[in-house]
Amino acid sequence: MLDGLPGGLTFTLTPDEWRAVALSLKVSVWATLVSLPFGVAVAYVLARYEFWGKQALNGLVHLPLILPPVVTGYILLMTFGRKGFVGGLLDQYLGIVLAFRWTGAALAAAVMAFPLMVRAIRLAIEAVDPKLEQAASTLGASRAWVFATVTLPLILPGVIAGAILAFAKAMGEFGATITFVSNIPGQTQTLPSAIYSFLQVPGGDAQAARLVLIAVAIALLALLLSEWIGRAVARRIAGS
Amino acid sequence: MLDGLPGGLTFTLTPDEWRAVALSLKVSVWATLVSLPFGVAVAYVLARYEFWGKQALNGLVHLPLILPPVVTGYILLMTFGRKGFVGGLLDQYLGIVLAFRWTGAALAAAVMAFPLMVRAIRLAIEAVDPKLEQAASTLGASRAWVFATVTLPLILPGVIAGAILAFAKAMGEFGATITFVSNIPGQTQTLPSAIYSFLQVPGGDAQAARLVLIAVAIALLALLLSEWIGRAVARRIAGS
Amino acid sequence: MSLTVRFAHRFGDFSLDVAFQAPAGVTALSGRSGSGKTSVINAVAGLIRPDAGRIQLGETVLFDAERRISVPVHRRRLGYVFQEGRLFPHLSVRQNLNYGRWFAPRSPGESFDHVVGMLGIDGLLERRPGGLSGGEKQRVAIGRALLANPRLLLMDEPLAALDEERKAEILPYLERLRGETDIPILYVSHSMAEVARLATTLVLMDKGQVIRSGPAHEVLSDPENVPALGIRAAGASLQAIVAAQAEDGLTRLEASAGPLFLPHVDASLGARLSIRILAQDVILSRTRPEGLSALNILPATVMAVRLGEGPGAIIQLRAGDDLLLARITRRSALALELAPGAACFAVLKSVAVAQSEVGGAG
Amino acid sequence: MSLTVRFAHRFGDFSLDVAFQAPAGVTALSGRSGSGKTSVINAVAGLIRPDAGRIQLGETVLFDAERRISVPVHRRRLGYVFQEGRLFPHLSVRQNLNYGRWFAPRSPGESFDHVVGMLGIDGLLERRPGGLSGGEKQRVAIGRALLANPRLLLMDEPLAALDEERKAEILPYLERLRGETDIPILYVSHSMAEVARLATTLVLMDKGQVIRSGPAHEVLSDPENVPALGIRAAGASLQAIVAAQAEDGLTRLEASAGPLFLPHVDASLGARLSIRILAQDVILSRTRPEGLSALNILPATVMAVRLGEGPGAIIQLRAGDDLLLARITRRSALALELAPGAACFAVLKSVAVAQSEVGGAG
Amino acid sequence: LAGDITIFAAASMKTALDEVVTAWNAETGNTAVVSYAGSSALARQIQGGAPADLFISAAVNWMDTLQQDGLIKPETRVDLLGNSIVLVAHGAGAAPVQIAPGFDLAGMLGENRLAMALVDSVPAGVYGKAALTSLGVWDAVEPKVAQADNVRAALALVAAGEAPLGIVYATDAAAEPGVSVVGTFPAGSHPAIIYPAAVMAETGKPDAEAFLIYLSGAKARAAFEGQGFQVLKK
Ligand SMILES: Nc1ncnc2c1ncn2[C@@H]1O[C@H](COP(=O)(O)OP(=O)(O)OP(=O)(O)O)[C@@H](O)[C@H]1O
Ligand SMILES: Nc1ncnc2c1ncn2[C@@H]1O[C@H](COP(=O)(O)OP(=O)(O)OP(=O)(O)O)[C@@H](O)[C@H]1O
Ligand SMILES: [Mg+2]
Ligand SMILES: [Mg+2]
Repeated sequence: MLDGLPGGLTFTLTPDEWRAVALSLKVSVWATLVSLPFGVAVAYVLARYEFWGKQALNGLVHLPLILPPVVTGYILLMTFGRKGFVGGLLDQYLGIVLAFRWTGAALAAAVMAFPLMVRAIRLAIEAVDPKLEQAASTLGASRAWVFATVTLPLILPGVIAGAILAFAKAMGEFGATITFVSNIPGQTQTLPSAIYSFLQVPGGDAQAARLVLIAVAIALLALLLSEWIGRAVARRIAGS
Repeated sequence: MLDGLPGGLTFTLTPDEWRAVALSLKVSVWATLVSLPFGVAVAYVLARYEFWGKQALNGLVHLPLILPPVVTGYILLMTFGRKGFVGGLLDQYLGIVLAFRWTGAALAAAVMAFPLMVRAIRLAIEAVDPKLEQAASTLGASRAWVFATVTLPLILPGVIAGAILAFAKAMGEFGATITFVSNIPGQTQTLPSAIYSFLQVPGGDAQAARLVLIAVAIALLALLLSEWIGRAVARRIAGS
Repeated sequence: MSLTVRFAHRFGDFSLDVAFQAPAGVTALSGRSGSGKTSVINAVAGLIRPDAGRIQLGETVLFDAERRISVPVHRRRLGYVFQEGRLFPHLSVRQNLNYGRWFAPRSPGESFDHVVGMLGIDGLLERRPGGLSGGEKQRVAIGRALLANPRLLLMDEPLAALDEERKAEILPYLERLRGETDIPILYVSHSMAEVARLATTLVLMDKGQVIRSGPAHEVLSDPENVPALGIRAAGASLQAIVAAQAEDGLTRLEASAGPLFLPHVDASLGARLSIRILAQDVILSRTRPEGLSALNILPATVMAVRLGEGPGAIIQLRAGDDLLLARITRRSALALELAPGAACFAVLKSVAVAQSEVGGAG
Repeated sequence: MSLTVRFAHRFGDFSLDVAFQAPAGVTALSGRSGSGKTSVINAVAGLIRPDAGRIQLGETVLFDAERRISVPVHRRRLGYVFQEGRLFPHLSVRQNLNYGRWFAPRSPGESFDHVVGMLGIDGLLERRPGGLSGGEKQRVAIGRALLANPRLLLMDEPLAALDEERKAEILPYLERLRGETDIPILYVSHSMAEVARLATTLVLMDKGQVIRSGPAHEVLSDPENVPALGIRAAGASLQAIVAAQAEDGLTRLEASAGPLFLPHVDASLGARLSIRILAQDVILSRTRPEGLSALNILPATVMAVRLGEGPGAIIQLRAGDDLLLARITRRSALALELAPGAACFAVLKSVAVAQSEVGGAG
Repeated sequence: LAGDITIFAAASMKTALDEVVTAWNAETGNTAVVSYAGSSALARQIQGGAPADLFISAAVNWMDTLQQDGLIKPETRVDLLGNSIVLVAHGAGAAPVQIAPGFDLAGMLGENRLAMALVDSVPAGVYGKAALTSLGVWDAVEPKVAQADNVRAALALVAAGEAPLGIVYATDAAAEPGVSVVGTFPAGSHPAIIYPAAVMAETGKPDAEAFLIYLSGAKARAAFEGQGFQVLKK
């Protein structure tokens, strides 16, 4: 916490703001980590298989990118809300409630970030030489093992890139989140919601700017980390 | 135009809506095409060079992803608006006005889509075997020629993926656009802004849904096209 | 175990139509560049699915187009040394070598240390393939295939990138493998020296077809095949038994036609060896020559004389129970009046029979 | 034009420290796998920037660590045949072949059709490299380098993946290139037959060092180098003049020690040739042998006897003005009482001197 | 064209204002176009030099800000419309609720949420919070409030049944079949809900003022009242 910067900006956060920062981190990390396996799976299927309905799946994955976030938010609300079809089932059989919970915010962030993640990973998979995978299978590795021991390690830089894109997107996600899970301080109020709030009133700019800086700092840190990991992985592969 | 669908939905668009569709297309196509060379250049620099300030550039590129779109919109407004620093210069010396013009909408869309484009292209560049580039240089190709004759053709699938991501994002971009260039029908009202307008009033949902379908159809068409081109390019590279 | 291959396949303009039998031991595939050798191996490995035909290993049908059987690649238990290495770039050399072992049934198999030592890659184990030299990569690829404990070994020009010394270290290992196991080895090579030394069976390919196939010593010693094999590769094999190891480093063997002295052969007394004698290393004389540095002089009878198009001639001889080939000039053939039935002496230098052409009786 | 190479460089554990001179003609780099041959070529190409040293082609300094000069790779005007092909996957074979021409100054250079025909890749021109066989790729890579109209040709095991017949087609082309142009050719090869045939200069490497270098015929005929070259590669060169082309396909040459009969040599009468005779192809006799199929019997004098560790011995002979090497068993050396000064006869088969070892006098 | 004017208007006015604009265009042959967005965004754009001729805000504070900045012609500023906030419940035909000081809103919610617009920044939310505070129930309700980024989103939460109750503008509630109005907040419980309008200082369009006058005319009044707005007398 940096108090009293020259410009009169103060970095002392209110408890609500702290909660928003913590929540945004939690939501983004979970959104990224939980969607990662699905992202890898979908990217793999899109990169390596031809099947009926492939383009439909591809379109579906990209939908959140194309739709205005509010619309995505509404669709999530209609589907995963407690009265929604899937949401109802989840609630009834698994006791999982997403609406108005941070879990719902994570879902919204994950859905919005999914196309970015899938694209990055898919590109990485398409760049893997199938000849290496063939070599692994001649050595006895089944398809799953080939994936785990050859494909996955080779696409790691792409997976990291995808994850970091998703994380950044999740940190910035606002429209779908607030539409789906609303803005409940401490529960679903993420940084972007807080920033949006400040921007709605005259004179809130300075406070908004403060939160923006925090968001940017977090995301840049993550970005740096990912660059660093990516470089280390690439160096390992290139062979000292 | 499909009139009178069963659900009572009608696909006859009002002139304003037509204009929104046309404008969205124009904005997205321009945003994609004009930013593409920059995207390729930035991706190349990030993928292949180490320099002081590289991580700053990387962060800057990702910023629009991290920030709530509204914030990006305000930053654009303050920078490229007629009263903004860059906007003022552009107006004064080049006679280019971006604020509240479709060109501004294109700028906003391009800025928002830029991180996606750069990531995709960068991943593709990182997957190119530098040994092939070396081989080209031993044959007399300067760095620029190596890029044009070896690197670029090899990353084409990635460039296409990046462009299509950017186009889809541009088609769906809303927050930054409406904030930067407002929502003036026929001038800056894109499809997502029109959808937003309908969603803000009682009973506008059906009309909004109609526009959403149009937006989705356009973006999916572009997506299909890109898949198809990407496949053709990949097949050419694989050899007969 | 024996491998039966019969299939047809097309890519683009190229059509492949082959049938051959590869018994236990080394089956060499040879033929010009582009003749389809790699494609045959790929079909056996399951990396190409032929349009028609059947591939069977022992009792196991690996592929049958009619019955729509195709055993997945990873269940075929292969050791495949690819023409282009294909090492895993993200794994260390050690991990590359061990890769196949993760999946192979635990069984004695080859000893890691032994294979690594033989290939001279001890110093590279912790490196990644990226920085290895061409030959180092190739050696790691060989090791990886050998260590996978395979039921079928596919080797596509495994020694092409290696220096003679290294080859001389690896070849005896492959011979031992051939002798000790019953796994069929498909071995692509352009080097007739390698082929002659290793191959039990030889399959000659051209333009996607098998043009000759059969036991290596028959194919190699048939004067009719000289054009297909290339004149420098023609030769025949003598069967001989190790009789004594002399103090001066020579080994005396007994062939049916008489004694042979060779540079030290690492085999126990009484061992039966097959010794390949290249046609161009044989000098003929109608009388027993005296005072030559060549130690081996075998009485022989001319069986056939085949005059080539050039200045050379191939003479097939019988020496004891064995057949020999000699390549001499047509002028000498005429001067010495070599005709079927003529008695003569075959002179061979001890040192011309290099280590690489003495093999256990295949 | 001459290439001067002197530099030191380290990667990881491996350190390279070489100095040699490559005059116009072919400079063969030979040595065990991992000895640093590719690294040397890469440094000359500019793909590795050595830690120290200087590389100069004719008057042009390509690299000078002290003066901080390093000509960019693309200005070095190279034709580099990489050990691993490196064809451009997105371009057709024709486009690959023409790639270097886009950048080379317009000059007569090599004819496209001629190179393509010699390499036998006419049928592949519209294909993409993806589907080519190993040898086909290698041939396209050779063509691409030759057609770039280079001032310096770097060839890293260019023929390793090719069959003997194909090699026999490409080698004369390289010989012609060596004869007709003054561009230095750095040629990595494990095949002593290739080296002996092509090399004007020979550089032997081991563990990153140059262990021998000099004119090829000197290095090859020095008995001291036999261990380094490998016993099967040792040999020496005779200088001879084409004297007659006989009707039976033999060519008569006159060496200083007497006439030599070889299978048809494609050279005009009076041409001066260098003929490489492998040590293991020479048989010695104290008396002139009669009635042998071997046509070439040269009187010679023993200059030196070098007993190896094994059962062999290397005898250096003077035959006329030329030096010869013979590799025989130690037992024969003792039996024939070969000692310096002893007179003897060297017997060589005409056919043992294969086409590939007759070259224009380098 | 001199007759073409650009109106920046709060998004919630779209239905009614579109009607008025259509009528105006037909009557005058001029073209008026409306850019709808949130009041804050529009105000900031005007600060950034937007080519607006007329601004109709849903919040008084933003108009005040513009006035301080000298961006509007103060003499043209009018309080154009009024609105009220209501309590809505999910589904049609819900039982009315007596909204009075201390009414048991928290009890009615139980474990569920009360949907509102952002209570500190979006006007409808600010008014709602003020009303609940003056009625003395805010402290009990506050932990149960789900704040949406605008009234429409809050309404959607109630319509979808995700929140049983919500506080929205009367104008929005009237047109949504998925909810029923169960009570109206007394006008005194919150600051007056006013939509101020003004002509921009920098406009060169006389038609802007004409249009502003037209907005108070009979046709406009009918359109606004049709949507449930109160048209305020000058
Ligand atoms: N980046 C590197 N890091 C560590 N060692 C390296 C690196 N590059 C090359 N080496 C080592 O340098 C040595 C020489 O390699 P080089 O490729 O020059 O050998 P070479 O003589 O061409 O061998 P080959 O005949 O097998 O191709 C090898 O042992 C190799 O492992
Ligand atoms: N996908 C393909 N499309 C068209 N032709 C192909 C394809 N794959 C292989 N071929 C052709 O089939 C022929 C046989 O190829 P293969 O790799 O089996 O040859 P090879 O005998 O192994 O040659 P080399 O000794 O050069 O490695 C070649 O002419 C090659 O060009
Ligand atoms: Mg092959
Ligand atoms: Mg090498």
